[in-house]
Amino acid sequence: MKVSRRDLLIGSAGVTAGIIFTPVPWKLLGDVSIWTQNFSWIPQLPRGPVEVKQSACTLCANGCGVRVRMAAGCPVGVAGVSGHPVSKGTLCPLTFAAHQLNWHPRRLREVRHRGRPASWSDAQAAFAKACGEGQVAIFDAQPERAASSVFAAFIQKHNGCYRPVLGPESQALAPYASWSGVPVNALGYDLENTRTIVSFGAPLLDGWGTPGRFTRLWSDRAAGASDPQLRLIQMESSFSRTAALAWRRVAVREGSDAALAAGVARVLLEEGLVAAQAPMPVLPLAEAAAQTGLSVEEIRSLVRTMVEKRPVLAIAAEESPSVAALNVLLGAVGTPGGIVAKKNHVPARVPAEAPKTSPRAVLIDASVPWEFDPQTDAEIFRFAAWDGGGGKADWLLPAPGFLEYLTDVPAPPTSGVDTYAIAVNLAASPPEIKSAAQFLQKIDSSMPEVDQLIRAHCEEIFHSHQGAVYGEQPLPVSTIESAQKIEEQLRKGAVWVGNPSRPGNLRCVLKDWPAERTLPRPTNWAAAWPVPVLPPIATKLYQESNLREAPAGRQA
Amino acid sequence: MSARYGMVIDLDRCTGCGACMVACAAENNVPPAPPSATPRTGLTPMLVHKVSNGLEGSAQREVFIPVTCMQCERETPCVGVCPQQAVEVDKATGIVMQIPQRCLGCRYCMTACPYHARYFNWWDPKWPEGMEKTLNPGVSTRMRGVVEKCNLCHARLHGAMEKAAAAGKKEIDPTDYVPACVEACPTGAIVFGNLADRNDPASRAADSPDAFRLLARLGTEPKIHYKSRQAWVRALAERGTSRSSEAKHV
Amino acid sequence: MSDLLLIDRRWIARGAARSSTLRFALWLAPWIFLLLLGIYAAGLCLYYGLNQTNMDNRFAFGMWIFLDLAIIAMGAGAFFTGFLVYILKQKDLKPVLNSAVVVGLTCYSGAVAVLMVDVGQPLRAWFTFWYPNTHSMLTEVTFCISCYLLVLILEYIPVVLRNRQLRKVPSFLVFEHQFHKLVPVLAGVGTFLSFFHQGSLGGLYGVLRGRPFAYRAGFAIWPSTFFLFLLSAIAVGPSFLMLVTATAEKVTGRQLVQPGVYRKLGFISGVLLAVYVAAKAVDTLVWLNITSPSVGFGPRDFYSYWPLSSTFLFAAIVPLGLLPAILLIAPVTARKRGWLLCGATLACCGVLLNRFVFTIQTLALPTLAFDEFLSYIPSWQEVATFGAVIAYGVIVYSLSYRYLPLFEEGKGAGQHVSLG
Amino acid sequence: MFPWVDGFHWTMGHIVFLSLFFAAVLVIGSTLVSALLWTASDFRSRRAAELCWRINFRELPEAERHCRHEFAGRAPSRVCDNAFDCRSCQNYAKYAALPGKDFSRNRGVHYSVNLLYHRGHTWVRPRGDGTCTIGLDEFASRLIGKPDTVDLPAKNTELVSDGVAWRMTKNGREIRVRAPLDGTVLSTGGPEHEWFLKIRPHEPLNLRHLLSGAEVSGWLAAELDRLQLQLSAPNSAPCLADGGTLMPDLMDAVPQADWDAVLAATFLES
Repeated sequence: MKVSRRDLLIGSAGVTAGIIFTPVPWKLLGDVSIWTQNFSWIPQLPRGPVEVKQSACTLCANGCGVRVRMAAGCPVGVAGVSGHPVSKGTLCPLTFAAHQLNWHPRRLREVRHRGRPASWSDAQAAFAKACGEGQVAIFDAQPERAASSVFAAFIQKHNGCYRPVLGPESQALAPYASWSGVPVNALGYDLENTRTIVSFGAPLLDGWGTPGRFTRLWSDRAAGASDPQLRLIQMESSFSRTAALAWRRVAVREGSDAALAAGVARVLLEEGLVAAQAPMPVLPLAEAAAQTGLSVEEIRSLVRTMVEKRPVLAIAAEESPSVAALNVLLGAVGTPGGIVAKKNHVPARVPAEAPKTSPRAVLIDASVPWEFDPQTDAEIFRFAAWDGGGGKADWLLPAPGFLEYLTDVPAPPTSGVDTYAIAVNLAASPPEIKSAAQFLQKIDSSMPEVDQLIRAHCEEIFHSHQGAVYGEQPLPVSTIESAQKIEEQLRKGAVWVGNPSRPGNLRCVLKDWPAERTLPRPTNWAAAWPVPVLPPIATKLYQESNLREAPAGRQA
Repeated sequence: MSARYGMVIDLDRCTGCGACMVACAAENNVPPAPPSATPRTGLTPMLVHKVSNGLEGSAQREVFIPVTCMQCERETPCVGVCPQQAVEVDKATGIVMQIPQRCLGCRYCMTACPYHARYFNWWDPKWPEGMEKTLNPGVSTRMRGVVEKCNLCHARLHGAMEKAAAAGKKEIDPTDYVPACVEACPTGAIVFGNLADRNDPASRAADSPDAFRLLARLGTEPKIHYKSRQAWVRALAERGTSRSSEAKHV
Repeated sequence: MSDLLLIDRRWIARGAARSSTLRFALWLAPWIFLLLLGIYAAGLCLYYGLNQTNMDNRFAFGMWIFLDLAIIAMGAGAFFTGFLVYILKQKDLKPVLNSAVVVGLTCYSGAVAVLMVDVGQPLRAWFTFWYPNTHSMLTEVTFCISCYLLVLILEYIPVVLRNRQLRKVPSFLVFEHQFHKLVPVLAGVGTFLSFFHQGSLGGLYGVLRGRPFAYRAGFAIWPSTFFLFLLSAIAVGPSFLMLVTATAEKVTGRQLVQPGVYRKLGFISGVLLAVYVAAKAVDTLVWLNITSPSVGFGPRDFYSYWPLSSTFLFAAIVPLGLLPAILLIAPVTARKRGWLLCGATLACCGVLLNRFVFTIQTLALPTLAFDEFLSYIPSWQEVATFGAVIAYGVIVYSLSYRYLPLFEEGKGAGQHVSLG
Repeated sequence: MFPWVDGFHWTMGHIVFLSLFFAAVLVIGSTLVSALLWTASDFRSRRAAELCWRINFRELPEAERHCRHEFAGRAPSRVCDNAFDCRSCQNYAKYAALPGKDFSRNRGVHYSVNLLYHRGHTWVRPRGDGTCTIGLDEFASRLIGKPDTVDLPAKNTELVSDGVAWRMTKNGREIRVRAPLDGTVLSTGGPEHEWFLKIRPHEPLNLRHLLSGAEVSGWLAAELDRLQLQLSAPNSAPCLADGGTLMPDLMDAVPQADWDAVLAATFLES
């Protein structure tokens, strides 16, 4: 038969009609649409073997245990280590996205000299020259680390001084250090055994100390109870999260902590509510009341509630001798549930004396918060993983980021017991990245290596026969056969925890009631976050919700 | 198996730190906000509301209420309205599932949800250069113009089921399936579990006298329960009851 | 230039008096500008996404949906007039039939165009047909509206083919003639489809169990809003038709239909409006006293927020419901064109307000105890996009009026006897 | 939507809903299709041209649809209802029997008694040999004068009565001249000849529908009145105000007149 054009037309029309009723064109259309949905940017998910590693967070000094999910050798998720002896399985909100930080747009990836790109050799040359010419000061916010020992070794060899930068929690412990002679790093709070906590504006439930240690304690012993086992009395002018959730909240005037402490002390002494001896504050009660904005009667009743359940522990937000004195008066120093010395023997490894002359050069470790200002006109060598902006360092040196370098994690400032952990470099750091310790080794090759120091510390632990290593299950050190075993365990994310401190190994003698100098209080919720940038998805907390106000000086 | 996954959130324990929100976003590859985003256009499958009791001075109290998809069991408001079956209740788990690849972006389901727990992708999903390496390989990113919501970290459920299958077991090990927000909560305020199982801690907590559900009177049987020992917080369950104590959103 | 005028002239029906080409161009110019602006705005929304609008997670529906519902209700005049003429054989309404078809077509096509911008994934619009969830009112709406749009286009074809030049093509003329015999069938289908989607647009809100302000009890699978929206749509359709025709008469300065047609449309509109108002009042009482209290919501949850207070409810029922009904029915007022049109305007405003309340107020009201009452201002992109729809409507109607036989004018009688 | 699509359930909802939807689509589709089929069959059975003429006739202004008998004075004012096709008109005989009057007032438009005139201003001259010649009458030719172009049908084209016989243009205006009767084109003339087309009419030859004798003068008079009315529209010069003769080539003489209307009325375009 011959096929006419008409037949062809009809045929093709039929075929088209038929095709419409098969999924083919629709599937095509669907794929096209799915492609066009994000034509501008198609996120590529990482491919590769997924494994879970344990380590410790090194972003701040609180040494929380982190469980890191790795895909293709890159961290893709961070979570707490349940049952971790230090952090009790919890993390601060921002750490859950900390793995994003290494890719933050503000990440430093090259050496900069006064804003212009430079090389490591230039920086080393400049620093070596400075060492030759005068004294160098090294600032370190996480003392007691192996790196700190490297710094110490360096300044002992070349003339210089080591300046620990204390966070607010450590500053609050400074008075006890000066009265007892026990260094700040050896002090801590025995929160677990206290019954009443009187907080002078300390953000106990919002980023104070190791997050989770107190919040866990509070949620188990206090949350929502009308008469909790653990009483939290918050003295604060602003209505902070802690104030909102505390058992009792006392609204006092801004910066009147010292007066309140003095007033409380007076009442305690006058009404003979305390056994311990301490000098009477000079400040009269009425005056204290006037300064705090409370009535005398309110202070009296407050004091009575304070001492209802003992032990009582007063916690200051930052350095406050009068609050410290109040603790002495309350007998909360060197006793269970009070201020304790977590280390029985304290190696005075790092002399922290003031510099004799103004330094020629200043080296600031990456652990030091970006806001820190050394107040010097010396040549500044600043190590940092992220550029917080507005820094006036001469040399900006790219440091390793989150989980990118090997370091050890000593006991957190507020911890009541001595602990030791190791954070290994899980993620590969970009090229052109050096830590301050590596930098100093490049300048003086006789400096000890970090891993040697870590091994040495493990040896110490092994020979001390004290405490236990908390891995899958706790192992007493005495049962572990070798220091290597300990190091292996720690490198896998286990934590060594020393013995609980012996009561009485901390004694404070107080001749007269201390004078107070009030410092500006950190108001910003992200102040506890030492990294100058936030993970991008932190916007959920303040920009995409009304949960928190935007953090000043930090950007996502 | 026919589980009914749900949560009991102890509001007394919640410190409003926001760890759940960040952990949720990280787990589910929720993109960060562009500069012009606001709390009203944000993507927060888990959202913590800050609510004050409206009183002054030392009587002032605040409570933090984490709100996520309530996984409504009966007459799920968002399921019936979707014109193209992009929302469905998983028979086996009771989880309300959203299929972003099928979603038209008509946002009818968002108007249907009384909890405002559904979120629209107003922007293209964008991460800073190179950061896609940190995305969770188990969860595909959503595209612009579709609705998304909490699916109780369904990827984790899949993981647990694969693990169980590999071990030749029918039931998953409850410890293998814990949503990111539950895992992240520093105070353990969120108890997650199978509400159909009477012995499950979650379903026991849901039976406590302090437990309540938001807008339960709508009759949608939400599977996210709350509990508090404070009467004024329990009063926040319904509009009618909350009026007495002038609680307000701050 | 003169040739241009000549060509334009040649397309205008013989003997039809139309304004000069220049005046017509001047009349179109601003509308075309508005149209182009809107197309640009819509382009922004399609390219950059809906972040160009001021909608947000609470106001997931905004001005677009509100006005879409409104103009679809207004467009009900098309199906309803067709229904009256072909099914109920109200021949005296024939003169406005073509005009009604054009109005309906522009309203529906415009609404659909805006919807395509409104959805986040326009390319997936067909998913609704491919994976239909038959329990969703929106599915019903989508199916019926798309079908009915097809019907309107088909109904518009004969009108177009009667253009003076097109009709010279014999096949067009014959097709138009043959096709016209079947238009009553289309009118029937259109009535069926419109009945469902106009109702389902109300059902859209009535089924929102999670929004006690909108949720309504009902019959079978349909909440009461299904019937109320349908009623209000067919009530306001003729009114809107009256307004459009009157506006056309004002703009062209010619009488296009006999006053009797106005009277009739007005009467139909008024009666239906009266029925609607009565039903609405009953529904409101039932809802306020039974439906919403049963889920723990009371009037003060709905009407204690300025400006969407109870005055809105009152306005929707009395001055914008009862009053126009009276104006349109009462012989005293219905005899006066002015009052008639005033009534029609009020009726349209009433439906506008009703759609506003159901779309915007429903979303603005808090549901959770710790919610706030939110407000929302549309962005210029939203306004411009919708402005384009209005401009599009005006342009299409003007062109149709100029070149197509929308009304019986300057022609011999009996012309419509078989060609309607 | 379809059972093979993921997500389809055999539920009552699906079945009822979709069957209703498909029913509607089917109805809509079939109306369109059947209209197309009917149209096609009209063309196949050659009824299209006549149909066009009848539709067109219905839309003519009433003034242009007056019955021939009116012009002949046999009937009072009467409007034709049979598309000017007296061959199939029942009333024709009745009126034709009546006595008529002659209104002929020579207004300078000549017509010949041995020509048969079509209402579209063409004339037919039957010749002995069974063929006919077709030409444009004087009224039309004076109106148009010399056309710019003339587009005549090819040889052997089938003309359909009242269909388009040939096309002309003048001053950019298209003129479609209607065929006075059915037939086959034998040869073509043009403006320069005295006839345009020579055709062989279809058998049996029936010319009853064409005007002759007194009717013509009445009809032409009416046409002239109509023309005068149209030309004295505000925008045209009073060229016939004197009621005088129709000047040749009026289109060039009075370009500003509404020629669309004039030509349409003259050649029975609605």
